Amino acid sequence: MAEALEATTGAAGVLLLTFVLAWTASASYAVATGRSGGDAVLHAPREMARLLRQRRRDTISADRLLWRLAGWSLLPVAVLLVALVPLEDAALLTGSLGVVWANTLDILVWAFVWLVGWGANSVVGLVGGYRFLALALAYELPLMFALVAPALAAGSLDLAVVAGAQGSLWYAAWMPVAFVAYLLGVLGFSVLGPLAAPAGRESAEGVLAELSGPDALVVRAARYALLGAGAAVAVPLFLGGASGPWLPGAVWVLLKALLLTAALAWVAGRLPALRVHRLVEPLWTVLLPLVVLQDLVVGIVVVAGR
Amino acid sequence: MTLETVLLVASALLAVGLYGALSQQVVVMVMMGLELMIAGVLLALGGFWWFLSPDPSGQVLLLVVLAAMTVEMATGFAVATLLHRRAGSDMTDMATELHE
Amino acid sequence: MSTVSTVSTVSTMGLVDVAFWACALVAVAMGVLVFVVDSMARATYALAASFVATGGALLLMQQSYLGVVVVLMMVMEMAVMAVYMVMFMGMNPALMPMSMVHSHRAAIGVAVVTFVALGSGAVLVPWPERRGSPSPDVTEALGTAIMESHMLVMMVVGPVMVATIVVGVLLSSSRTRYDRMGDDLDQPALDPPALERREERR
Amino acid sequence: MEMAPGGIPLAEGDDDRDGLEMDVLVHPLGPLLDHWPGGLELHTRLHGDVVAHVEVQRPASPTHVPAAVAAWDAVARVLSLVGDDVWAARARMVRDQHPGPELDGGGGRVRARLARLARHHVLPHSVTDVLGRLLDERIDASTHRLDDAALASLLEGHDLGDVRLLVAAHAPLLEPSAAGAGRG
Repeated sequence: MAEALEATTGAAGVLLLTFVLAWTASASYAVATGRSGGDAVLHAPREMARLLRQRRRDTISADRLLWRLAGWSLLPVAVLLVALVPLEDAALLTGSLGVVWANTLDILVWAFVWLVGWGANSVVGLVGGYRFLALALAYELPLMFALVAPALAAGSLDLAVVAGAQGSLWYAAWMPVAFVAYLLGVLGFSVLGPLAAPAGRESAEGVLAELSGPDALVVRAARYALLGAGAAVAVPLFLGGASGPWLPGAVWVLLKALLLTAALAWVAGRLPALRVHRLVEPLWTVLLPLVVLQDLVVGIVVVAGR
Repeated sequence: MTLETVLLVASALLAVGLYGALSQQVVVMVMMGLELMIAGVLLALGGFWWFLSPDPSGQVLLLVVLAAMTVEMATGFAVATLLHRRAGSDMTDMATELHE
Repeated sequence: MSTVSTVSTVSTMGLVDVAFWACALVAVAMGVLVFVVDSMARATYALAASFVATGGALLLMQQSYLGVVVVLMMVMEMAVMAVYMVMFMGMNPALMPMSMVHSHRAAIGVAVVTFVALGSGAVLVPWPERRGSPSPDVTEALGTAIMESHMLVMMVVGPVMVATIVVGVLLSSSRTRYDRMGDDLDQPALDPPALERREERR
Repeated sequence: MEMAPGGIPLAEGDDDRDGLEMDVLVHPLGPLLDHWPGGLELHTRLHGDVVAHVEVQRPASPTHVPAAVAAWDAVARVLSLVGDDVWAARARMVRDQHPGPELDGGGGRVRARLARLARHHVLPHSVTDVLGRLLDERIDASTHRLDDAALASLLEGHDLGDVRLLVAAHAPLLEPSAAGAGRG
């Protein structure tokens, strides 16, 4: 009975945290795109009120089942990602394979974003879907190899162990390439900032183009939630997890997650969206080899340190 | 969950995949049939491993099956693209005609 | 998710059974749906769901790493597969339902015979008792096996994968880097190759 | 067999660079679209996301906007399209001050930003090129008009996103002149 209660409060906490992270990301993004502070904070609730009242608009011969299913599945992916993050020493979803699960969840985003584009049976949606997959192939491999680095250094795929293995020197400090590649991947699977081409304004918002009402709300919210969730997972991976002076560990995790979310969203909001073919080549030919090199360096350090 | 039930499910997957691989005309659908068959094989091997001899070597075999699956898919897609460019066709029947 | 795999198998046998049958049902039902639904997008994603359920069944047999990797790889692959479906299917079956099968009955016959043969084999063969027990950390044991006793396997798989990438690109691409950057590879790359500019260069 | 379920023709194949089926799509752009010259309509045939064929339809009545204002408006639209909202707002501010060819500080900074975006290939070279000429008034928007054929040949072969950027950048040259107003 006590177990069930604990699980329920844990789940409620994860939901709340996802919500707060998404709101932080959206507000910070809005500030970066030139809104004033108060306006930016109120932007999310205002959009929520507007979209909830909006009438649902359908396209001709849309694959409604897959379209809706995919749109509404993005937010749960973000929630599950947040649930993987160990707050003190254990996460809501513990397990020895946290890193691999995080990777699997971000792969699920592939399927859902493509379906959001495809399902609407509209040209811009389809073009957005194509763009997303081309971009996803390019950002995913650096992201995967970036995930290898902290796991290799800690000798474990368990996020709690990875967080605990970082002493005073956080992995972000001595694995900068992996950290950057990871954050770029986060922007990729939240389709924001420089990697926003699949939902780019120049293609009438691509995969988002035909969404309306509550469907549009959940997908738009999910983009910010995914950014926040990705940043939260970076805390145990690269930012020392619960380590920090004075405050309790859980507070440090939350604080780091919120700060990283705000910073990442701000940078993303400041940068223009890059055209896909401008991104794909450097991601494959520059970033991927660099990240593999980073893994090699980490491997050598681990072997030498034994 | 016993070895028998796992194998039963695995053979069901294999049979469905076999039906698809034999009956479909479009190359990509044939490959989906093959994929289902490999999923059946994977499940059966997993069952054997867990219920007969759970030592690491069995897992290595599963990993190899998984790798074979990716090789099959990648090469299959490449051949399908090549066929399509050469003949403008994606049907297995037409590929045979090309051969004749 | 991964908590399931750490549940002790003795105390909650019932729960694992239920989970297994749920996975099995989803895996087979979605597998059948692949060849039933009209829409190619639905077919690919039914296959993805079937694979996720297969991965779930593997998780229940404590093969957490392989289970997760099956889910990861297959969802990725199906997302890409959907694009191939769009590229290759002559018309859009999502909007214009039609049947694209040949020797339908024979295929069903072969499938049923296979299922009966394999299924009866699975039930009737007197399987031996289990030898040994799984190591406490299956993932670590697998990693050690790959990197120590079975290193040769990985050393073969690696080059095969690289060869696959090269073969795949060579077979499927019609444009080469000479098309993009001129005969001496010294011109700015044309991406996307504007139609007329390409013709001019030829 | 009627190949247009729901009134939308099915995608088909064409003799294009990738030779693939089902990627030829018919897609109208305009007449009312965000960051788009009002009334301009393009009927496009796409190969995947590459615009292969364009038919142009223009608004009948010209609007009379000073050349410099039109040029700065084009800059703001292009920046908005690539999601560079802060600088788009700055470009609109410059536009609202009714600028001349001699620039104050704000205009200079936006131009520096444009140059930086061009250097990093965020914007296609041709877009920044034409924007630069418009701002310098090296092209006279009243005489250098793009007719339908010129606009179509400018756009064909480009990616859908680049087409939006090109149209936004060339918008000041697309205004129907008084003489051509009757053509439709």
